[in-house]
Amino acid sequence: MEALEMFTSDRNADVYTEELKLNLGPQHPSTHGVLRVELAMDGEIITDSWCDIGYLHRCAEKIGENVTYLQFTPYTDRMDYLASMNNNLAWSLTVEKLLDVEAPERAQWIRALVAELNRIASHLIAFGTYGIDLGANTPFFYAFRERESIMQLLEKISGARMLYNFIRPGGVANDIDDAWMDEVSAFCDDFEKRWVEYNTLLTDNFVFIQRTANIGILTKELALSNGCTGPVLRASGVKWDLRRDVPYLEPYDECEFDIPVGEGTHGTLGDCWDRYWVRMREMIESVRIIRQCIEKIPPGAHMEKSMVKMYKTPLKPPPGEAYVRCENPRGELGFYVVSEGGNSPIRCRTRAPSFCNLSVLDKLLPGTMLGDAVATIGSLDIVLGEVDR
Amino acid sequence: MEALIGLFGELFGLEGTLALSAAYAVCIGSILGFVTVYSMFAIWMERKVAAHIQVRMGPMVTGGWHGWAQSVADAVKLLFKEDIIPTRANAFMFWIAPAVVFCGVFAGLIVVPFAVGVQVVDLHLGVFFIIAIASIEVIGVIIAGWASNSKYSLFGAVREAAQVVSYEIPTATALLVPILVVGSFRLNDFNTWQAEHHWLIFHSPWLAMAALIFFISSLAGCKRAPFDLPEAESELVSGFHTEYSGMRFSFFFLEEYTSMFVAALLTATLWFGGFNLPFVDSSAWHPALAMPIGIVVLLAKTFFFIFVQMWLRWTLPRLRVDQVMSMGYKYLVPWAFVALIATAVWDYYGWGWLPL
Amino acid sequence: MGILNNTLPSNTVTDAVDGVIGWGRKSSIWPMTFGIACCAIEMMAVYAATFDLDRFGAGVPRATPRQSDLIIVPGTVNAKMAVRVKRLYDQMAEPRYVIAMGACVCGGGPYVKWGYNTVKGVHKIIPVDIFVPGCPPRPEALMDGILKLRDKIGMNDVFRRQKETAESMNRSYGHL
Amino acid sequence: MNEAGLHAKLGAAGIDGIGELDTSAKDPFVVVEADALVAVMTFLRDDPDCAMEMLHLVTATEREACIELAYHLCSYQHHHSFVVKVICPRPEGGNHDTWHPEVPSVAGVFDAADWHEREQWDLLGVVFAGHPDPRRILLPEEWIGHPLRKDFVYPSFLGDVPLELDATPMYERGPDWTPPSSEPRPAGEPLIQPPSPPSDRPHAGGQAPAKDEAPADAADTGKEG
Amino acid sequence: MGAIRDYFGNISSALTSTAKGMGVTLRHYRKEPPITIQYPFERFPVPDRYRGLHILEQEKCIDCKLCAKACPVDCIEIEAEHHGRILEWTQFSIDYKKCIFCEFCIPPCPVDCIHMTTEYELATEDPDGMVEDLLTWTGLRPQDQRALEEAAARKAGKVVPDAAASKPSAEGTSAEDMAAKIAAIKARMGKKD
Repeated sequence: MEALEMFTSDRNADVYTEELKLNLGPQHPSTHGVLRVELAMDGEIITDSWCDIGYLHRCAEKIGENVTYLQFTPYTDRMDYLASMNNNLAWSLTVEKLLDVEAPERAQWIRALVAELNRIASHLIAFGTYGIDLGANTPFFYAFRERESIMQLLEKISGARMLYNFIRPGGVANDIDDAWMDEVSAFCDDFEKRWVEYNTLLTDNFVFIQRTANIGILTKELALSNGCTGPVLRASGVKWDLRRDVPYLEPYDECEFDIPVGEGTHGTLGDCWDRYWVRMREMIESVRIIRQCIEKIPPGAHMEKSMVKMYKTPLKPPPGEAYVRCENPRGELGFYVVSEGGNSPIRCRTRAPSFCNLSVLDKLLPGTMLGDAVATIGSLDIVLGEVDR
Repeated sequence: MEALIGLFGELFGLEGTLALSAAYAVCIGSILGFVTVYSMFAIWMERKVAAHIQVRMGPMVTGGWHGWAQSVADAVKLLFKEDIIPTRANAFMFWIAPAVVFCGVFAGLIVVPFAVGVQVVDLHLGVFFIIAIASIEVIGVIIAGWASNSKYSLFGAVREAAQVVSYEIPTATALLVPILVVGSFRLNDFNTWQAEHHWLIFHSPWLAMAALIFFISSLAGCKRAPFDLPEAESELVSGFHTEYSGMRFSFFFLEEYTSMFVAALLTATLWFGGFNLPFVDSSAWHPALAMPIGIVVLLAKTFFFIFVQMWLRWTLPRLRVDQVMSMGYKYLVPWAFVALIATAVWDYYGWGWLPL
Repeated sequence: MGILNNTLPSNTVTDAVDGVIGWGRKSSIWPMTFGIACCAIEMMAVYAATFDLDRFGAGVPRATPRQSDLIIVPGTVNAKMAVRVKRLYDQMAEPRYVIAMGACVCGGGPYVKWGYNTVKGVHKIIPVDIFVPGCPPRPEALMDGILKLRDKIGMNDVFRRQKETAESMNRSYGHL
Repeated sequence: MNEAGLHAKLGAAGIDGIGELDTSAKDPFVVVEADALVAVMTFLRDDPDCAMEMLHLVTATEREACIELAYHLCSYQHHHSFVVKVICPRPEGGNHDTWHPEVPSVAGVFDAADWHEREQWDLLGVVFAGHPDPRRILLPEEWIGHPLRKDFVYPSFLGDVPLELDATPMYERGPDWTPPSSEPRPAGEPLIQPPSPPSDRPHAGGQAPAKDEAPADAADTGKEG
Repeated sequence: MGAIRDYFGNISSALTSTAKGMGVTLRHYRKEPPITIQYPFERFPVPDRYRGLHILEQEKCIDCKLCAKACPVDCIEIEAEHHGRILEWTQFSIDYKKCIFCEFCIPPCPVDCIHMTTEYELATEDPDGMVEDLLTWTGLRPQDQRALEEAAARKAGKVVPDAAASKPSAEGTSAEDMAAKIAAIKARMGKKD
């Protein structure tokens, strides 16, 4: 036995192996921005990983403490720049909560309508870039074609292509008209056809399923404990959506829509395919909400009367604090604002959904292969502007 | 070749070794020129095909008509771009790798019959020669990946080694199937056989299967999607040529497109009638007529398969490295052997499949 | 070397060669796949079907700096990222061009006053050829910048960097 | 269950150092002692009636007299949420260089707290005792100071990366350039003058002059700073 | 048996799904025309509400600096000297290195003199060239200059030689352009509201 042990230990000593440290990012085609992940590799298999963020830290919270409540609205655009309507919405709701103001009814419906449109646009980017991550370039171009239509629609009402600054405390910047809503419903009809095409091209593709099913499995417990929200959490089987459970806008209370939950169709519950598929189905649910919004939108003012003066004199909420959560395309965006009665808050904290969703990455990667790492990062659908703020 | 030697003898009075080397020089020069022009065209074509699949335009401005001069501009730019050799790289190996890669693929074109009599060397072991010489490319890629002193390059090189070596087996086995039917390794014999009988793809279902297997595994050999793991852009930045710039990098480009050409050309020659037209007997034609028609027909078939390769690339996601391996060993290799044995049985009994 | 130091005399031959090289370079600008922030999405929109940068031969995004000619810096560069941006630029092969896209990289943008961490303009880090302000600029505006860069390349001599720039870069980077 | 019910439940748990529920706030909160924090969090997570599965947010807020930590929790089973606060009073003359308040880390209770606590340390200099990985998260390791403190001094360089608006570009520096960060920072004298505090900003109370007002009066409403 | 069924199922689903996907791409290749807008030669219609570069109606502006105060990034620089009701302009510039096109400078204006156009092309080679001067004329307009001089002269009790209309305004053409532009914008704004 002793000889055998000596033999084996000697053999091991002969083979000189070294752990390979691979640096993924910040400039890497598939880190969705400037995420840096340091991977310890054993051949193709990842043994350990360390996330490094902060390459896009833009001092948003410091700025929030120094500009007025209204002036911070365009900065919220620049956090989750793929879903700036939703960010505007969360910030406006926070300021409204501090001020005890409520937006007029029509404004709420407009908000829901544009927020859902932006959700589709955001998920389209997730879909397109996920295709690129997995080596299929064409879905990206199809996704951007539809996204371009949404951007043109939103540009017509807000005046900007990407960072809209449209939803403001007290309502929305401009009213919408019927012609625009007709265009939106035409887009919805077109989009539903395209959606089926996406599924033929990518979702049902054998190679795609092989690459994503059973990869990066996020269990329910891990997701909850790490504070994952949004599609990442729903893909793990938790049926939780703020729009349904804590409706923060009137339309979400009145509209009918389903909440897609991961089912483990092609593998284990909570794998990359589930996360992807939850996002794909959410797009269709958003289309449903948009259709109902167009149908039911009431007439009225698009901006609270008492709030119009905010353009000339800064808002001064009474001392206090407010925490408001909104269902963003990436999860629950929260703004925690502490006011001491001045022109600007003394603390303007953001709960960024991507930040929490990303924190789970280090636990998902070990044991998978390099190609899976790319698939996992893509399936979390992070926006670094929001992670780093 | 012989014709060229004779021509030189007549025109310049060259004889013996001198005539032979002059003829070789002309042949190699013309093939080199052809490869360059072809690659430029193929790159332009790839960009146009990709663009139209993706509902956009592709190159439109350079050169005027639909950006026809785009690849020329690329070549000029790459030619005059700084050539970086990283400080920590092994300079000699780094320098030699693109040459090795390119030579391996380029040499394969020597034995290809483009039309009646248009062939540099009519080797008896033509198919075998192509398979053998194309494998040299792997060595070049490994050298490139190792010499770059970059982890991404190394990953790409090792992936390439594993992938190409594994896919040699199904490629060679699938190639054996038409060889079994025709009974020769010489590429010209396939042309004559298919002119006399029928296209080999219609010979039996097993030959069609072998054609599919050969086409899939040749994709892996060319590092085309969905097997483009060695240069998987979203995983390995640019794979084994991450550190290459300028002209050296363009050699890898040339290599990729040339090996695509060889693979498509082998498919066309071995299964789809070579330079023969379907339903037309061209054997009695005058060589002056048959030669240009043959070249055009063969190139048309080849470009069709190149188009299919591009079409696949812009449709499919990329496989993972272990899935590439399991696809090779679990699916392609067994079925290639099945096709080989079934063809032997099929031909022994002389069954027919289609009324041809 | 004459070419390197840009000291060749101007005559018909060199002018013709310059013309061809300039045409090649301006017609084949391969940008680097490099996204930082919001502007990266508009940059992707430029590559995408509606605007299609490939029409100018610039639609081959290369992931590695060695093979790319153009680095579009799309988004705020902060202190942590600046080192990486400079390194990426150093790794690129000459001739290399830089487009600063967006207000943040042109001069600090909205983060100029309170941004404790942001670099106020990427031209503090690497030499920039074309500035495209806007927050974010429309895809057309970026294409306008790329067209201006094309004109600039087409008009330049064999080596883009003039002698004094080359010398100052030699000084700071120690190689050229 | 509403906040009052949760507070009652928490009070019945027998943990020392739990304060009263502040119901005047928009989101009622309870202030607990720092020592009791981990026990409170564990109780809120594990008690089946509370079942706070998720820690939403860890926020440190710098006020005049204290640094206040707020923990936002929510339950997906019961659809309720709760806010727990810890208050660290400011010692005499405590500034961002000298004073780093310390609270126990709850990263062992909620995994989500890991990154949130790292961020609060990074930006506000709150020490979380027992944190598994107490590094900076957003800013580079060599960063000096905690920028979200009110008395933070804006740096002009990090390493040799210029952060000033009118800095010399890196590639135009002379050969004998040395990074100024090697010098010690003068105490109390910022390298960049920090921007004026919010109340002094011109927007504050800006009044539109009436249209028929003599423009001569408008001349002195010029922009300050 | 399950394993064998999986094996053949994999082969068939791989082939069929690939074929379907190739069908989608082929349909796009053959049927769908490119949607590309060939930018320098053809352009998107920019919506009326687009938030592009600014434009100033200088005659109306009263130098109240409300737009500068509303700006979140402090990119508007205004300097003018007041001579009674007449303004002598030295600066009204927008620094597009900072501007984020948020539109907050538009609503506070009491006289409605600053607007956003649909222009967006700003690319430049000059790092300092991104500051746009919105003034079409600097200093005083000639007639204002004359009025001021007259007033000063009257104060001093001198008789002013009537030299009015001796020089046509040098900025005449650009002022006309400006007026046309502003009329267009006003038409746009009218439609918007």
